[in-house]
Amino acid sequence: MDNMIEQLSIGSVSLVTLATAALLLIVLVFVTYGIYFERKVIGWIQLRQGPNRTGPFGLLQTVADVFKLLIKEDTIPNNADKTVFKLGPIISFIPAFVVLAVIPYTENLYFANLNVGLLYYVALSGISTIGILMGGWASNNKYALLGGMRSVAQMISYEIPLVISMVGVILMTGSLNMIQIVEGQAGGFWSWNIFPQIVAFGIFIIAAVAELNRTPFDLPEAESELIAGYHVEYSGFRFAFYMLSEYVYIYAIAGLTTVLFLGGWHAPFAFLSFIPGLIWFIIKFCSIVFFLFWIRATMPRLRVDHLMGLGWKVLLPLSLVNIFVTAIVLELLK
Amino acid sequence: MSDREKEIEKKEEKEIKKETEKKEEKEIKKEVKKDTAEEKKASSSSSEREKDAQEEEEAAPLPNQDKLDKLVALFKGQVSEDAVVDAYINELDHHVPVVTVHSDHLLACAAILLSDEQLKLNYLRNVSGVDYETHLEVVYQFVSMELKHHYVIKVKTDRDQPVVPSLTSLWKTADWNEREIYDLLGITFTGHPNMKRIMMPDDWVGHPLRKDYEAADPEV
Amino acid sequence: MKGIVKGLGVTFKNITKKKVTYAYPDVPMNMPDRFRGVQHFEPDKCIVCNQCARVCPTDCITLVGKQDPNSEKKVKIIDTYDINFEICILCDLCTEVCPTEAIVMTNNFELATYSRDDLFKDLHWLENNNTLVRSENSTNLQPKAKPKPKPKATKEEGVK
Amino acid sequence: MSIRTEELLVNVGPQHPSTHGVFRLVVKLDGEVITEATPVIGYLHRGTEKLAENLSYTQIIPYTDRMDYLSAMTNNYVLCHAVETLMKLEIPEKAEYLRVIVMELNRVASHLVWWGTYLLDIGAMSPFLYAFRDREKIVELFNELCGARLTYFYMRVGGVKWDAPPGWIDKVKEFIPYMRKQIEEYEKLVTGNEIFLSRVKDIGKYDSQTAINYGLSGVNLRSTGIDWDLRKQEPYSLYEQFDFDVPTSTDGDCFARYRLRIEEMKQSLSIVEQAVAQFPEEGKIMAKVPRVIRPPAGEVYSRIESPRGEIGCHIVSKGKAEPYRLKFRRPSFVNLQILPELLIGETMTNLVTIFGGIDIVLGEVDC
Repeated sequence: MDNMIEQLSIGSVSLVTLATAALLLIVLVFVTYGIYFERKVIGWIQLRQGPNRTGPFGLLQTVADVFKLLIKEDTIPNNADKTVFKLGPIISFIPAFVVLAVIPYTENLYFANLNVGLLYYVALSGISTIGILMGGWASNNKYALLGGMRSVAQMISYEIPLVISMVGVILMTGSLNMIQIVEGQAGGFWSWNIFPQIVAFGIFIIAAVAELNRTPFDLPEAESELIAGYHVEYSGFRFAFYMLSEYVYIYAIAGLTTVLFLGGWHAPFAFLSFIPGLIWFIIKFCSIVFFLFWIRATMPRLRVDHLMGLGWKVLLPLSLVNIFVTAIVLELLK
Repeated sequence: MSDREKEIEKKEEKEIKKETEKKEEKEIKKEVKKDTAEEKKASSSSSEREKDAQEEEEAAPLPNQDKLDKLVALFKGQVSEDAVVDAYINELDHHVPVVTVHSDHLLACAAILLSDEQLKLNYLRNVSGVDYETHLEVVYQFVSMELKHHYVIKVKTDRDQPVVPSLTSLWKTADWNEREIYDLLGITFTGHPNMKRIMMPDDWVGHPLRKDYEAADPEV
Repeated sequence: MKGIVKGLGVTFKNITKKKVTYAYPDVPMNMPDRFRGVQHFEPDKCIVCNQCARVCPTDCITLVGKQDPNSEKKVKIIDTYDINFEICILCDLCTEVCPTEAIVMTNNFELATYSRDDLFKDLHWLENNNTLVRSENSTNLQPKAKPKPKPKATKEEGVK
Repeated sequence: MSIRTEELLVNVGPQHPSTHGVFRLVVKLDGEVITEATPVIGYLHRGTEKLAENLSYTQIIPYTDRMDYLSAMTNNYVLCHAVETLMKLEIPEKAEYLRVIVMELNRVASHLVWWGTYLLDIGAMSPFLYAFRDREKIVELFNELCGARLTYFYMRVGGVKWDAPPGWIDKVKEFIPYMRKQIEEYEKLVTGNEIFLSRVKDIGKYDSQTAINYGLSGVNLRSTGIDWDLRKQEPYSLYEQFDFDVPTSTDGDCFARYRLRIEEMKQSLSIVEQAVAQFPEEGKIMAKVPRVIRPPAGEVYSRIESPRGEIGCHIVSKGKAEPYRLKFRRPSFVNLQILPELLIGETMTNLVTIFGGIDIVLGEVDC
């Protein structure tokens, strides 16, 4: 006990706190400009300008939006379950931030080097579902309830193929540690996991989009059927929390995809490695984010039963087969 | 300037006076008729309309008269002698045969319309209700998609206790149309599965399309 | 999958296409000449014939005439002329029937306001609303130019 | 152990993004499956038919604009056509050409709105904006022609109000190939999309007997294999002169209706193309009509093919300047009746698909 206190000197505590604050800030900036970027990209695709009124090129649009949300009146429906209603957004928001800790940006830039980093990510991100269900249930609104139910069904169904598709990658690296996973992909783009694990990559992307509740899997908040789904009764900063956690998850998933399949901070060619690893990470990260926005602008929404069918009947068997094949091939190559 | 104004004012007075107006209109009508007739003659195309017009002038039997006679005979023969109240050809509307049926026999007659091999009026295109102040009337427009002919059936009903049998069992089209007529004209359709107001609120007083309807709030 | 990829191609191509949005409040919209906007009214031309008020499908025009003080004959001039733009449907019928083109259409359409009362436009407002008048009528807009109503305007051309 | 379950009563509408207006649907849900659906309408009832009894025929026309506000031209036409039939008016050829051109362009515009909003219902956002971009071109053409973008009030009893402005016909000519190219792009974007197909195929199926029994018209009827288009069956205006097909399908599902509407747009473009090619430069646009329109006493039911189906106008005239009774047969109103039957046993998601597939305009349903 005494030892530990000695180790946690004032200096190191404040360093950790500062670093955490910096990460939070980076994530918030990402979320702000992620939303801006999404609106711009979808605007361009739809032959519009996107936000361009607030600040130069509309850069302050999201800032203004968030500010508006924060100063809005905090309303709770009369018949809502007030405690649960208040707890919902928090529970879905916290894990979204916590999972970011294990994502390595370069070999030196990371927050926690956990041996079970992947497991940690998967375990915590599942908690957000509870927050969504709580919000949907506590609102005492039929649409919200339907949205919450759909959300749970969807998240649980897609968590499984998501995790199982990662197993292939774990088998190849032999580690759950994210940094080691990236190290295992060093040396040109041909050694990235995306190529040997192309099936897993496909499953992972589909399941990830479903986990994010984004088009074409945005059933929990399908505005043409359920108005806004689970957050129909939320406004003000509580709504902002749900919104934030959704975008923080985009950040997390994009980071995770980069780490697992796209070789993290490694350059695709050896002669390009003079460019710092962080830049490569950001480029890969951004293309994933762009891809998410792009499919949102193109796709119609899936139906609930199709969604379930796809998850259980297609993705799950496929990801299981992928594990077997990977294991066999690895065994043969040994 | 003032002369012109006077002219216009006079015109206004004229318009208000009905008799003069009618005269004026008749004159214009004559002009129009002449013109159209001339134009028709001038144009080489001999449209069917022209033929019709000529036939009318010659007082020859109207087109569709045979259809009408057959239908009346059918109703009288198969339903009842007094099923048909009135029957005529509506010359203005493409000589469509119109049969006014007694409301007691409407359902039986309608069944014949649907089942008869010569008629096969399987498509009910429109139902409208009319308030004639002396009585109410429901007008059914039928068409056969197979045989491509058009018939009109009318039913008259009392104004104070308007009751007409519902055709919902034969044509589902009638459902909302009858509800609308009930709502706006107050005709009750017996046998309708859901005889409720459709346009106006459920607690609305009166039936707006009646000629003697007075709005509760004239401003609205 | 093929269909999805094709669709993605279409949306991707559109990113660089020219944007089609209008910069509306910053750049005013130019409506074509025939556009039916808010009417312009010229009291001098009005002969209080009441035709516009009668032809209006929504009864949104109210007008009152008075005896012309400069004339000894029974000539009326306009006293008040109001259009209620809460219910006006900008159908063009009033300008169509007007024998002297006292009421004409303009291309102005910006009626939005904070209060319903502001939508009640009187004679002076309508008189001052004299920009962008439809070109077939604007020839008569020159000050003091005598109105040249078509001689038969009231007889047959009521409905053009 | 048994779990107590309860049916959920959900009010879809009157304010709901997918009801396309103020339409209310009271559905009973067992989980996500609909066990009962009751449509409630009348929120937009303005009493057009009652108002018309005190208005002259010319004054009624602007009211018809506001019924089916997506295709005001056909509404204008059906009223004018009814009065013209009563009065036995001969319409100048040029006016008829203009009418056909605007009606068919309006059909394209209306189907574009349907296409965009339908895809929006199904969850795709971009098609909506693409459709409106192209509809805008048609609307601009109309704006130039008659001075309004939505409520055209273009037709009058006996003809049309305006002649085509100089250069207008050329603009229409330019528009046709452009629109054809756009439709190709639409098909690329949506028609092949597997997610879209899984949403619309075999959804909302009914057979031809049901369709006829419910009095469906337009695409809703033709999707069951019945070749019934009033432009062919009971030709009005100049439609006999033009060469066009009436696309039909025997599937009777939402995808069939989708395909037919796309096909109809192509056919309409071809009609416009022919009409523009034959367009007479000279000629009157107005028949000789008395100043006060007083049709003779009598009764007429005129019907034409609107984008949504058979729109009809039943006039009872007593020889006065105002109609004694005016009744509109609104295709949306009649087509909507089949909705409750189609919805039983479907999920919430299919509700949107089926409802959107019928293509209604609330202004017309309530009238």
